[in-house]
Amino acid sequence: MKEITAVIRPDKMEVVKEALQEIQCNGVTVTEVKGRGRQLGITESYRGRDYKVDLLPKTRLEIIVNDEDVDSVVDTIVKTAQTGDIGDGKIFVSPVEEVIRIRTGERGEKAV
Amino acid sequence: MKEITAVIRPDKMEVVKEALQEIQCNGVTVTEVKGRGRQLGITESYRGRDYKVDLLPKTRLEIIVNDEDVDSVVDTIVKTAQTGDIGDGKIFVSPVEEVIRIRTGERGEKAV
Amino acid sequence: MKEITAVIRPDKMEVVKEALQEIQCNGVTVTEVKGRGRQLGITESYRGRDYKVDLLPKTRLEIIVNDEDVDSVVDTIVKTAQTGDIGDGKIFVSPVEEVIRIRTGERGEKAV
Amino acid sequence: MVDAILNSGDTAWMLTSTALVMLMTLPGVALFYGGLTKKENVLNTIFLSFMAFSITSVIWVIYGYPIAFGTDVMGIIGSPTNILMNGIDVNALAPLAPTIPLLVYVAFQMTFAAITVALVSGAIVERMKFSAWLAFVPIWITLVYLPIAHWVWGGGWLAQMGVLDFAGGTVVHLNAGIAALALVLLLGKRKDIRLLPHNLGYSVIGAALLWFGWFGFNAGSALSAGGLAGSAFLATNTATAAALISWVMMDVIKTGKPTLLGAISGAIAGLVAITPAAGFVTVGGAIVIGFLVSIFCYIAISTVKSKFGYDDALDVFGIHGVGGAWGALATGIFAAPFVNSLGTGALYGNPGQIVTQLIGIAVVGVYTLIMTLIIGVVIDKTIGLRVELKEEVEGLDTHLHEESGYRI
Amino acid sequence: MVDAILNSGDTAWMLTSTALVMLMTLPGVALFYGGLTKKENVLNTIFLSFMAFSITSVIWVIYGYPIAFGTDVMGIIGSPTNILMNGIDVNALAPLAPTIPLLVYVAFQMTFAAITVALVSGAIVERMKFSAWLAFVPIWITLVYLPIAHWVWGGGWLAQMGVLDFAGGTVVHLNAGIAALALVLLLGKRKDIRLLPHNLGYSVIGAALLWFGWFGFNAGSALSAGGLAGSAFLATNTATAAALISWVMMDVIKTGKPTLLGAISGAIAGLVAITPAAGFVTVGGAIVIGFLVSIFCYIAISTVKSKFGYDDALDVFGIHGVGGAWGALATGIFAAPFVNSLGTGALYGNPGQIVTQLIGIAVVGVYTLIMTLIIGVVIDKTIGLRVELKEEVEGLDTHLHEESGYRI
Amino acid sequence: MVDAILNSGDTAWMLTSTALVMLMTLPGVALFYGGLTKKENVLNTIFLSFMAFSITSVIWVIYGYPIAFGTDVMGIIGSPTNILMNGIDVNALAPLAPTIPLLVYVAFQMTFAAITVALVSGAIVERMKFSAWLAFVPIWITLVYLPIAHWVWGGGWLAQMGVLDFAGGTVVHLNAGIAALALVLLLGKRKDIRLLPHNLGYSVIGAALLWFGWFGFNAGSALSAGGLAGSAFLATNTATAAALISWVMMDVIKTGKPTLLGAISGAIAGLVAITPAAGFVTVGGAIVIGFLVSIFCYIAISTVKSKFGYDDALDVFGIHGVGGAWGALATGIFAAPFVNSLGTGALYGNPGQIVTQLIGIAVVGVYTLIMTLIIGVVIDKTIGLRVELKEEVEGLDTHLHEESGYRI
Ligand SMILES: Nc1ncnc2c1ncn2[C@@H]1O[C@H](COP(=O)(O)OP(=O)(O)O)[C@@H](O)[C@H]1O
Ligand SMILES: Nc1ncnc2c1ncn2[C@@H]1O[C@H](COP(=O)(O)OP(=O)(O)O)[C@@H](O)[C@H]1O
Ligand SMILES: Nc1ncnc2c1ncn2[C@@H]1O[C@H](COP(=O)(O)OP(=O)(O)O)[C@@H](O)[C@H]1O
Repeated sequence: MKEITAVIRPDKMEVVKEALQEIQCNGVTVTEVKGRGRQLGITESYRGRDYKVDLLPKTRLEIIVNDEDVDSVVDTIVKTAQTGDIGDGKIFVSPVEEVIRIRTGERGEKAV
Repeated sequence: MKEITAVIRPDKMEVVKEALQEIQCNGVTVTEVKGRGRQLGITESYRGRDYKVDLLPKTRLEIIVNDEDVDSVVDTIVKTAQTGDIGDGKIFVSPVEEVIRIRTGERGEKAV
Repeated sequence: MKEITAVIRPDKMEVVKEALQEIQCNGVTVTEVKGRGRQLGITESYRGRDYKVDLLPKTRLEIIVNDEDVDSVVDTIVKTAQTGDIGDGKIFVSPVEEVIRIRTGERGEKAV
Repeated sequence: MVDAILNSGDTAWMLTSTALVMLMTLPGVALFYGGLTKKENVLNTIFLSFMAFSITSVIWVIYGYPIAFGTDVMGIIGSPTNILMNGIDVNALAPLAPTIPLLVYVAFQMTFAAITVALVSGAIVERMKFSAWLAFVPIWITLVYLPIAHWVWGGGWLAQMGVLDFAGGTVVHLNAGIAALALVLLLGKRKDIRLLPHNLGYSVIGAALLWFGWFGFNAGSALSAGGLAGSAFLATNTATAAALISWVMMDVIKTGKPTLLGAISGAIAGLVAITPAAGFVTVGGAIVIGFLVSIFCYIAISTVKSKFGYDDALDVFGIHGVGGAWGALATGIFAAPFVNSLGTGALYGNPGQIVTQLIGIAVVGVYTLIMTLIIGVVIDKTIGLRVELKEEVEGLDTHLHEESGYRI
Repeated sequence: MVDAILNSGDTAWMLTSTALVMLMTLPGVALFYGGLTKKENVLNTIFLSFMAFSITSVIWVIYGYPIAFGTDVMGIIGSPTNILMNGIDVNALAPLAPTIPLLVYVAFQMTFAAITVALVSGAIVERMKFSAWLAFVPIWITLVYLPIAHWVWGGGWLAQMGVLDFAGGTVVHLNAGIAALALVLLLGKRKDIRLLPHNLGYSVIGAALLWFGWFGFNAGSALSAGGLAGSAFLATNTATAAALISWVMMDVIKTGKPTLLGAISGAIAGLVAITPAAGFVTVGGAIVIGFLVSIFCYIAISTVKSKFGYDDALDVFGIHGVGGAWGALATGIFAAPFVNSLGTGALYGNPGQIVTQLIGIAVVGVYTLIMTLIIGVVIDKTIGLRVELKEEVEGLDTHLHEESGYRI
Repeated sequence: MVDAILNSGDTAWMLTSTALVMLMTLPGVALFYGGLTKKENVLNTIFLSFMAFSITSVIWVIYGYPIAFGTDVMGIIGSPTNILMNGIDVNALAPLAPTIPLLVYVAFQMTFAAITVALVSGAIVERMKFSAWLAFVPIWITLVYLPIAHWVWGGGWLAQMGVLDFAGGTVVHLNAGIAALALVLLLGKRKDIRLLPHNLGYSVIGAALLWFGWFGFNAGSALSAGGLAGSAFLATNTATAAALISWVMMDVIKTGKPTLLGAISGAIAGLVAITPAAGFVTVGGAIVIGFLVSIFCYIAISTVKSKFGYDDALDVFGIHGVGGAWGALATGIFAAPFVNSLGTGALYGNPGQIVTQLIGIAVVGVYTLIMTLIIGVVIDKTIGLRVELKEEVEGLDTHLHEESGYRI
């Protein structure tokens, strides 16, 4: 099993979510985060002074999938979250050793 | 060392926290997240229109433990966070290669 | 590739961020979290009653780096985030198997 | 006796005062309470005040006003003429305030009824059924508020006995505090009884608007724009400031730290306590009344409440009940005849006034307690008072109203 | 005829009323709207009201007042004398309100102009260029508001025809509602047209301050502190409460759950509908007007709007347009000559008033619609009405103002 | 000379005005400032205003009023009779406003003292010890505010010299601005001096309530409900609107983007500048005064402040100091004798008034600066002015008050 972590533009959340649903990938945990990558920050100004805000709002998705689903999920996210402009975000895939469904106590692949 | 990530119902947070404390598992990092699993969303209505809110508030716990403690922590969470209804949440276990305590610079198991 | 997760004091965020920038480590995803470690909680009181608030605000940094950069990043964080008092926080390092840059679809080390 | 001639200055002040008292409920009480609850219940809490105000508004013009303030029938009740304000000329003057139009007086008194029942909601938040509240409001106004208002202000038997209540220590605050207590005895404790305000800023806005609006409440109760209104205004502000300071002092003594919630709680306590006394006492009296009320309320909340274990969520009994009773009693002590010839307290040679005041407190307390318990039991048996546990734990906003307070 | 002598009581009430109406826009409308938008647009939404109020304030004292209320020129427009209030003595009394200073009257009327254009902003939020708004406000005030105010209130042809509008059902609400509709037809739909309020607490504060300030709006429109003001005050509150209750009922009927947004929307609808009628109807009439308006608005918003598909973001047309038209019509039905001798409605034997009211509604509706469309098109061709898609999607606050609403 | 007879209209307006000015501090200033600080300090910031208002309220009725407004002693100070309002009859009229009750006048003036010291708090937020503030308020009111109020308004030597200050350009705003400067010089810079408002919505509500309340402040300073109040009202609104617009213009010129914080800052600057002039100038004068003040304040804040490097956190000196001085000077230029016979400015043939005004500005500025520095140093040596670094960095709310602003 793998954990796919995707950091995307907040306004892409809706379409990504729908696209994932279409490929039967329902489970997801979402966090509002701030981030910095290649994208330059924005400026906010208060009473004539500029402040650089270099951490921009992003949405972080955490999706646990079985190994065979990694590629389709990653592709779906890339396809739907891409605008081609800097700031589109990133996806990381990491190993997961065990998954437990709290409601039933089931473990492993069937718990995903 | 392992990272245990548990996504639970927000209102279960208190009891889970206390149960973990009892088994001497004190370190925990908590994030307010939103999530979707098998649980259907809820509906909110504004001026007569219904809007489906399919991401529900959840609480995400991140706990780093030594290998031998994984089972007791997981069991404790399952036991205390379970209601039996859909929406109880999930637990994921992943490998951690190194832990550093910032205050002292200690590394490895004694830093957990 | 590795994922470095650092949980630090919120008021150290600014200096850590700058220090990371200096060593060319720009990519980072930041989450406001609450946590507990060895640090005791604080007390809040309302109408004469005390409530223990044992989860304190922390800032969680998630940084994906190539293997060779792990040490310099960890060292930089430890150096800048340390106060020596309890509550300084922790760093965890975990394996990452794949990284994808959404904008370009690039994968692997060059996507970091 | 004042001549029954329209005075435009008095009318201007009473129109303003009426608007000010309206503001106390919406958004005053609504925000004050809304900020103190959990974020999952903020909308429900606010909603209770909006429904209280609206239902009372409609009832009042239909039959509420004449029952409370119509021609007295044996000291018990007003005669229900003028249903829907029928037969009241636009230019008719108020019998009890002969320099202002009767319709202004009607509106002014309406806002008092509305805030009284809105105050009760603070005790029962986070667990009462919304439908039960919708039933409670009109029944309670009719069976509890209207009679008591008549007895004390409408020329009823307590008024005839000489009970002093300038702006509502017994009619409004003690009344609301006791009703709150009755309801929480029936409702029982919430699963999570902690008081961890989710947004103190709302409570600050609410408290400040209450303070502001209370000038209409108290100085407006002079029913004219003259010296007495000025005196009541200054007494109100002084007592409030003193009470704020003494609550902060209590905080420091007890926990070592002054709290903002303590400060605004003290301000409200001070406003409550000075209410029955505002038009009777000197600023010296106001300072004493204000300074002491916070001490009494603080003890009631931090000691008595935990001892008896009732779950008066936002301390309606602890602040309005205790503060209203103290204010009513203090009026019997500090009323100065040179401030207002209608009231002479113990300090100025009339100890009997204390007894009269205690009778007023006891009558209102007992009547409200019994009647509210009866109303509560009836609603419990029919509609049910309490929401499902799951709804309570996950929050009333999404469950009862399909809304959420914040999307930030 | 009232004697032209300064009456300090009337003046006190009109000073107060003017301040109250100012509060309706800032922060009333600003917050009511600000709470309903997405958090990324909260500042921009609030900003629109601030600019509307400020630009109108300056225009009004330069040339707005005389054009609307100066000596009538052929029923069409006032004569533009007294530029910058020149030649108006501090102690001069208002020709149309001879017991109060003219400058007070000028200030009072200014707040009406300002809120009218501020109301329009609710429809166009989340996508209109800020610069386009800055251009729209002065042009629209000059070409639309000033003439209409003159026709109905300044002694113009509609006034001469006998159109009744106590406090602005046609001049303010219908006018704003139709202008809103015209603008959204030009602007088109937002990419995300959902109404998911980001902070209902703000909207609650805004709605409550609107309610509070509306007492100045309606009871202030009596232009004196007497029986008529009292009657308008009570009618206003009663209709509002009734409308709140009936909107909540509609919610329960349609979705099974009462909502707080429904409650405050109903309150606003009730305030809108009673506005033209406040000084003409009994509380009985007020209850009917209020109760029905929520039903009409609810249907307009939940059915008509989705059928036609225009994106009236915060339902300015649905509430102010529909509610204002209904109120204007209802005035022709319920106006009671014993409340105010200036108006007799169908119910009291004068069915012709309904026709007169319909003419008023039609004239204002058509004139506003056409003029606003023209103004909108001109601005679109020059400045452009709509922001870039990217700015819309990511939010106007950071893109247009380099600010963000929350750092919580 | 006005006859010393109670005028109920004047009294109604002054009661209302007093309530309005109270609202300016609570929650006006409290929220305006609270929204601009970091979320970790929001409660502490609000708390400072609450304590300022409450302490001043109590002091004022004990000895403050007679010292400022009692019988003049050699132009320096009022004679401290009437301690605790003793000997003041409820129906006594105010010597300086003979148509309203003295107690109303006392309450009105109290609110001015309270807001002045509350304004100071904006400069010292996020780092001053709470206990130090509790000591500062009563000492500063006694040693700085009371004498200055006496000199300018209580018949003292500046009044005798002919210094014009209608509603507090020198007494309130310049005074607060200079005191703020003195304190920040002693306190030093915060570790993080950025101005990143955590909740601009609060500041918007605060600013709007300030605007609203300021009608009581300025039009109330006419002390009667007549033409002068109307003129002051309109001048106030006009200058405010003009200043809002010109600050937004400065924003566009400097950064290319209009900001909402700029808009509300401009509004406050406009209100400050028109304060001393409100009852003396035409609306034309008001536009000029308002338009220019934002330019002056903008430059002071964006250039002068960064040059000298003092940490006036929320720009109390930059807005109230600079704006108050400009307003006081502008009064000497624009005062029109046909608006108010008591003041003739340079533009109407009396250039000497400019000199008089400059003397007033200089005297108040120097006296306040020196006295506040002395008071500050004494408090620093005894209680200590500044919190621990750790408390500052982690936030004052949890450290000083064991509370937190949000649980959202
Ligand atoms: N190395 C990294 N580690 C953690 N998060 C990252 C990293 N790089 C990018 N991110 C996250 O992805 C978001 C978008 O990054 P972006 O600016 O698009 O970078 P890039 O163009 O390099 O993909 C960032 O705001 C940040 O949250
Ligand atoms: N595959 C998944 N990946 C990430 N998070 C998940 C996944 N499945 C469930 N979750 C998280 O757990 C929460 C509860 O899920 P739940 O509805 O109980 O699912 P299940 O019944 O399948 O366990 C979700 O809201 C989501 O945050
Ligand atoms: N075992 C753990 N698992 C997850 N998070 C932890 C753990 N230990 C500490 N943390 C996080 O680090 C933060 C700081 O911990 P701290 O009190 O400094 O612990 P220590 O002194 O043990 O390093 C905590 O608030 C928590 O967020």
